[in-house]
Amino acid sequence: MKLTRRDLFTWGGGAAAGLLLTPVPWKLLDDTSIWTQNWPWIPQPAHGPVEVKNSFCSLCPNGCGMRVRMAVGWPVGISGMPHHPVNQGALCPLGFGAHQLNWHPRRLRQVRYHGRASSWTEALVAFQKACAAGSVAIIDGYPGRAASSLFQSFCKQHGSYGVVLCTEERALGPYETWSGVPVTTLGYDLENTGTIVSFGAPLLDGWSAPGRFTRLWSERAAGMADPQLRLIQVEPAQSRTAACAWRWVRIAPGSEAALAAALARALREEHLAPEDTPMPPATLAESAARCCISIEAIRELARTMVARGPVLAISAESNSAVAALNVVLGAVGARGGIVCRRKRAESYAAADSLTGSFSAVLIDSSVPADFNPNIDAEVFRFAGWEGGPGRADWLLPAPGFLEELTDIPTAPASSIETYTIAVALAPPPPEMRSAAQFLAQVDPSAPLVEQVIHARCGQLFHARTGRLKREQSTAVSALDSPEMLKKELCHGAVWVDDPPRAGGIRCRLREWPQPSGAAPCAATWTTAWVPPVLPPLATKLYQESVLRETPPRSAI
Amino acid sequence: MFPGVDGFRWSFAHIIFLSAFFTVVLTILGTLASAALRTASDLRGGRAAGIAWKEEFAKLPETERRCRHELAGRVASRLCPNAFDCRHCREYGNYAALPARNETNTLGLHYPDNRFYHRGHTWVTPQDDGTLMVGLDDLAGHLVGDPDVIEVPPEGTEIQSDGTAWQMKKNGHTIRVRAPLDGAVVETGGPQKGWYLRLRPHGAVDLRHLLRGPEVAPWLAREIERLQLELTAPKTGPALADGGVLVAGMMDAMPEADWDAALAGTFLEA
Amino acid sequence: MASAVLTDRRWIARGAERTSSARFALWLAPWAALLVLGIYAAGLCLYYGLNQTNMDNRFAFGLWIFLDLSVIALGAGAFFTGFLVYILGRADLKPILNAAVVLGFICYSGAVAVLMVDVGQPLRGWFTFWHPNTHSMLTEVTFCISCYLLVLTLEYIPVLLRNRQLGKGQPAAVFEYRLHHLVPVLAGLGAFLSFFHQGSLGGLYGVLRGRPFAFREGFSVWPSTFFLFVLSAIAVGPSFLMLVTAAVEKLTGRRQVPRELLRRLGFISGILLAVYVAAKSIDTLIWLNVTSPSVGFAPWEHYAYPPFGSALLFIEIVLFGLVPAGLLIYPRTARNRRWLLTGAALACCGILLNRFVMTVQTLALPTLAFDEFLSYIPSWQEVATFGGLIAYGVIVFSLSYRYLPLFGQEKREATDVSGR
Amino acid sequence: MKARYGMVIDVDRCTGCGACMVACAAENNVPPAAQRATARTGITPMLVHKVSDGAEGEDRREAFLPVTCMQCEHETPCVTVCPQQAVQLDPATGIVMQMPQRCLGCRYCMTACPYHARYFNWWDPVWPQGMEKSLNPGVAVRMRGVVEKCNLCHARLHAAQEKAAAAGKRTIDQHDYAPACVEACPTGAITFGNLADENDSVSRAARSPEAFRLLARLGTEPKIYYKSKRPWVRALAEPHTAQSRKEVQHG
Repeated sequence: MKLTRRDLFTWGGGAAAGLLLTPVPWKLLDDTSIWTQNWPWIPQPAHGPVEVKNSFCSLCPNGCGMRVRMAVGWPVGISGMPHHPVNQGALCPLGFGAHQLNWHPRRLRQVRYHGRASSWTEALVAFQKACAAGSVAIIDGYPGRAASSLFQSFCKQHGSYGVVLCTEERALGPYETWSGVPVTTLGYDLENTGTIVSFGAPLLDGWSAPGRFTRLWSERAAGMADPQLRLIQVEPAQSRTAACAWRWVRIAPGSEAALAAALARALREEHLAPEDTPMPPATLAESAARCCISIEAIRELARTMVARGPVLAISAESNSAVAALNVVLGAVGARGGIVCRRKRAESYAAADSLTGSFSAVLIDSSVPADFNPNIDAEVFRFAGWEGGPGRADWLLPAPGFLEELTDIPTAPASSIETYTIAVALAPPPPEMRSAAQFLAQVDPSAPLVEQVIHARCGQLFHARTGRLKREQSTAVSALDSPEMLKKELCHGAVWVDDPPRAGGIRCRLREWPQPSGAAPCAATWTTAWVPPVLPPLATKLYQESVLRETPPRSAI
Repeated sequence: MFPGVDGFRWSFAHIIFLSAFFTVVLTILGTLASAALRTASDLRGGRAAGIAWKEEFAKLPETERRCRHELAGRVASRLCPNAFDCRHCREYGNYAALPARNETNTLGLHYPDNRFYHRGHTWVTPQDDGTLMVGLDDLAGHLVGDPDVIEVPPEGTEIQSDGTAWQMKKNGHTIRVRAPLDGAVVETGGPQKGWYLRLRPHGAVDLRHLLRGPEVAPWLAREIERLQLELTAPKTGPALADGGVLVAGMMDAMPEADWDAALAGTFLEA
Repeated sequence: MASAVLTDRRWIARGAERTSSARFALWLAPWAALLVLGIYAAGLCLYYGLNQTNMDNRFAFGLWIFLDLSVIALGAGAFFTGFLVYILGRADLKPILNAAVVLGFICYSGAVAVLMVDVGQPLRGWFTFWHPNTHSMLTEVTFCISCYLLVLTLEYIPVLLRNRQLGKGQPAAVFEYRLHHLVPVLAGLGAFLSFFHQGSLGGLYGVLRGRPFAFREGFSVWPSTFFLFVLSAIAVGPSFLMLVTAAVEKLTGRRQVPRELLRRLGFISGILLAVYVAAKSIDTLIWLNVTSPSVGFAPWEHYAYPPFGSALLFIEIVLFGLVPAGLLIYPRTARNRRWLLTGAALACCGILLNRFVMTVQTLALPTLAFDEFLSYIPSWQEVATFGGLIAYGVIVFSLSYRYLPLFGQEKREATDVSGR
Repeated sequence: MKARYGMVIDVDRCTGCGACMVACAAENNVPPAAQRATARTGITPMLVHKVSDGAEGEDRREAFLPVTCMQCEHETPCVTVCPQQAVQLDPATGIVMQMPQRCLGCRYCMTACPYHARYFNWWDPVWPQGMEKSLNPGVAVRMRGVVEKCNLCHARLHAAQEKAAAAGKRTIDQHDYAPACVEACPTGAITFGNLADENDSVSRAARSPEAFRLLARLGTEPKIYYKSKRPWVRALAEPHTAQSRKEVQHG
């Protein structure tokens, strides 16, 4: 039979009608919704058991305790470690996204020499040549670690060791000069202070271990008309800290020293400070003019300060005037003031004070990315991420976040001595080596980080002081072996020394110091941040909202 | 539909809403379907030709829808309301009684009085044996000349009044000749025979709707006037201005003229 | 114009006078170009996502929604004329019915097309039919518009089949005949649907409890804007129809419909506009003095942010409301073609402004105390899509005019011309 | 028994550090910002606003106000407008649930929300090579073209419920369930709990005279409360305070 057009129409129509009676169209409809859900390029989160592990943030020297949610072997989430003695469960905003840093597009994945790809062997040869040629300098941004001690012992033979201290420790500089006690053992006894006069220190915005003061503030000061802890913020602009402070004193930019002097003088004039303390030369009128506030305001401020002791003045950067004010206030060595954490002191040379000629400079990955050695030599810089402003001939890929075993010494400016261990939670990509591992290749006789840590645990155990802090704390003396101690530390316990007795530091200061120290620079919210990149999700804070200003170094 | 959709909860609102919606949808589809079905039944029931013609008639310009009595001068102006089918015209009788202006000038065209003429330029002559001869009238013949192709229906075909009687092709134009009346084809002729179809009518033959006698000449005059307008392309110049004899095979004579319109007008295409 | 070359002559109704194919092509060319650009822009939005637009989380609705609301309001002429002709039996409006249908079809199909670009997941458009939320005005809109578009398509088919070639052949002719006889049913249905979604488009904003600028109290489930939108739409629909007709007459240089028809449209438009203005004023007063203050928004707050001053309200109600109503009703102005068209134009501007204020100002105004007043400039992709829609409309209408009997009057006039 | 989860945010304790915002994004697998993303096209289900009393100079007072989905209880604006039930108020928990896999992306809900707490995925979610390993297993990634918002870390509620079920309990242990922002806040400014429970600390705090809700007069019964001792902060609850207008004029 021949097929007419009419037949075709009939057939087609019938087919269409019939199709509607089958489940086919509904299935198709349902599928479209599924298709539109998972395009091939939309990633699906891996499914697997989630376990929580304790570790410590190694991105800045504060070593905040964090709980890391792990799924199928990878960190998938971070939260604070509530029982941590210093940060008490609080983290800075950057910490919460840190686990994504290891996949940052700017992750340094191979050895680079002057920008072009190179290899470890070449770097090793070059470094050994340099060692042979002369002495080398090793610069550490996080002293006190096991790795640091390896650096030091290496430098004993091959050169010299310098450190880059964080601002909180630099601010303690004057006390070291006047008392001889090294800054790395000094701390602020914030927990016992009644009034804090902050000269521009971002106490509530990433200062020291972020949680330490914010927790204190939120418990003793936040929103209270007459708080137990009075925070007086002296700052030209209304920073976050100023906005949250009990009082905000606005002064002319850069007149912190002048105000400190004025306060000291006011205290002396009003007989609120002992006679043997130094008297600032400048009259109140002069200082008042310098700070652009009235004399009455200064006097009133001085009286308010001391109204609720103990009083402590904190400066953002090293500022001898503010330090001297603390001396006048008798805050040095006193309870709620500046305390010395331990007797056995160790003093480091500042990196930029290193003198002599060097054939090579090795910069550890803990050194801030914007640090530039003022030494004319070949620079071997370890870094987890590219793009730091710092100078480097050799860029050496170091393990990233939570990718290496390291021990966590006491946080800067902490009032109590702590020690713990951060184990590697994620496997570092191949090609990654820490500075310590690199040096071990140069000098095979040197011990490994693991061994040093083990040794330190042994010392801690045999000293039998302090407690192990976990959900509940146990005295070290109650433990039965160094291994047990180490195991505890590896699982998130923190060793805490017995609280220091007041004293231990005395500052003899005859007359008021000449203004010294770095000019106060406004601290950006990423000051404490070491790597040259930010966690991708940090964009929520500046790009995707107007909460914070765009930081100088940010990748995505 | 909804069962199986997670989290979906029926509510009274749904019932109302959805029933309203589906009523609407069904009405729409129903309308469409009924239109389609009726069309189909019309096509099957042979009503198609009639309907199609009525539709087409409505699209014709008014000048081509004039009543035959207006042509004959029995009435000043009248539009045909019945698609030229006077068999159902109520007024036919009243007008037909009136005297017609007796004009006989067929402009030299051959229009014998014994023939009945359809407005689509076909003629019909009843034969003694009861069959009907159907041919193309002289004007149309002059226009078309001898066609390139002629498609006459095979014998036995039922053709319907105002439907297609036969088709011709000329210079790329397809010409559909409308059937003057119903009937079955018993014999087919062609131009040389002078006639095209011999039809056997069903039942009594009513030729009332066809033009005859005095009506023919005025109708012709109108047709020629129309052709004059439609064919007067600038190049050709007034073709029939002299009102004299038409040249045979005008489609060949002046190919550049607007034959599309002319033919459509002549054979009652919209 | 017998001399004009018409290569598409066989498609044009015999006797109808049309410009030469070349000139027609010339007229279409720029519009076609604009349409292509629009399609390209829409393609970008579909392929790369809506980041191609300048909309954002605060301005979640932008140019497109404004466009859709306006276009659909202007397209109301279609259903309203149908309603008048078939339901109220105003046969005198018949000559303009086809034009109205085509216009409506253009407006609705265009609006729906743009909506499909506007949503983030067009492939999920059917979800609304799958698990509808009957409390949402948008559901109502979706259902009604999709149905009404279907209706318009069906109403458009007979018009299409009146084309000289498309209508050829018995099946087509018969189908046209049959469908044509059922059109009243469709018209009735269309009227019902349109009354609803025109309203629910208004309700769309009236129910926004969170946006005191737009929120209105209402009757049962529908806020007052529901009824205001219906009124304004049917008031302005005829005016727009009038403008378009006038534009066609201007372009073709020939009268398409009798004068009195335009005037009659104008009168209908004017009366309804007057009613609308009255209702709108009352509603505004209630809103300013009761609804808005009751949720803590002082009346003048809404107009504290230039350029959205209270002048806008004045313009909308008086300049684009009362004035055109007067022009369209008052016999002496209505008899003057220029005034009549001015009135119609003003009325259309009025509805545009109203829809603009509803869509844009609502989103621009702050709600939280610490919000900012935001502004938004559409990206070229948005504007191009907009342009594409307009081009689409012009092209479809031009084609329809050239090949279809849009204006019933025309044929007689055409034959008159040829009979001269 | 029906729970009504809600928060009380102590504005006086918020230092505006933004930890909650980052923690929220990490928990909910929010992708890193696209190159062209801005404060107006970004995705910040938890967003900290900087607010001020409008004064200038030394006596200007500033505060930080975290804003997230208010989980409106009554006539929830977004729920009523969504054409296809992609947003629903969970009767058992009072959480306003957004179902991205059902969302058409019409953004009507965004225009309906007076708190601007809803965010549209303007871009495809893209993570740098390998970073998808760091995605939170509990939470499905939203694709381009859909709306999302805070759902009080529903994945965590799920986990808590599973844990309870495993232990054969009908109700969850409140300590097992807290959204990421609550957990992250370094000052404990955000407290989370069950408002339906009379002696839950949150419902007690919500009843305190210092507590307030944003735009409460709209009548949508938000379940996110704020509290502050400072009157000028409490004044922010009302729309368009004098301050805000001043800001408008100045900025």
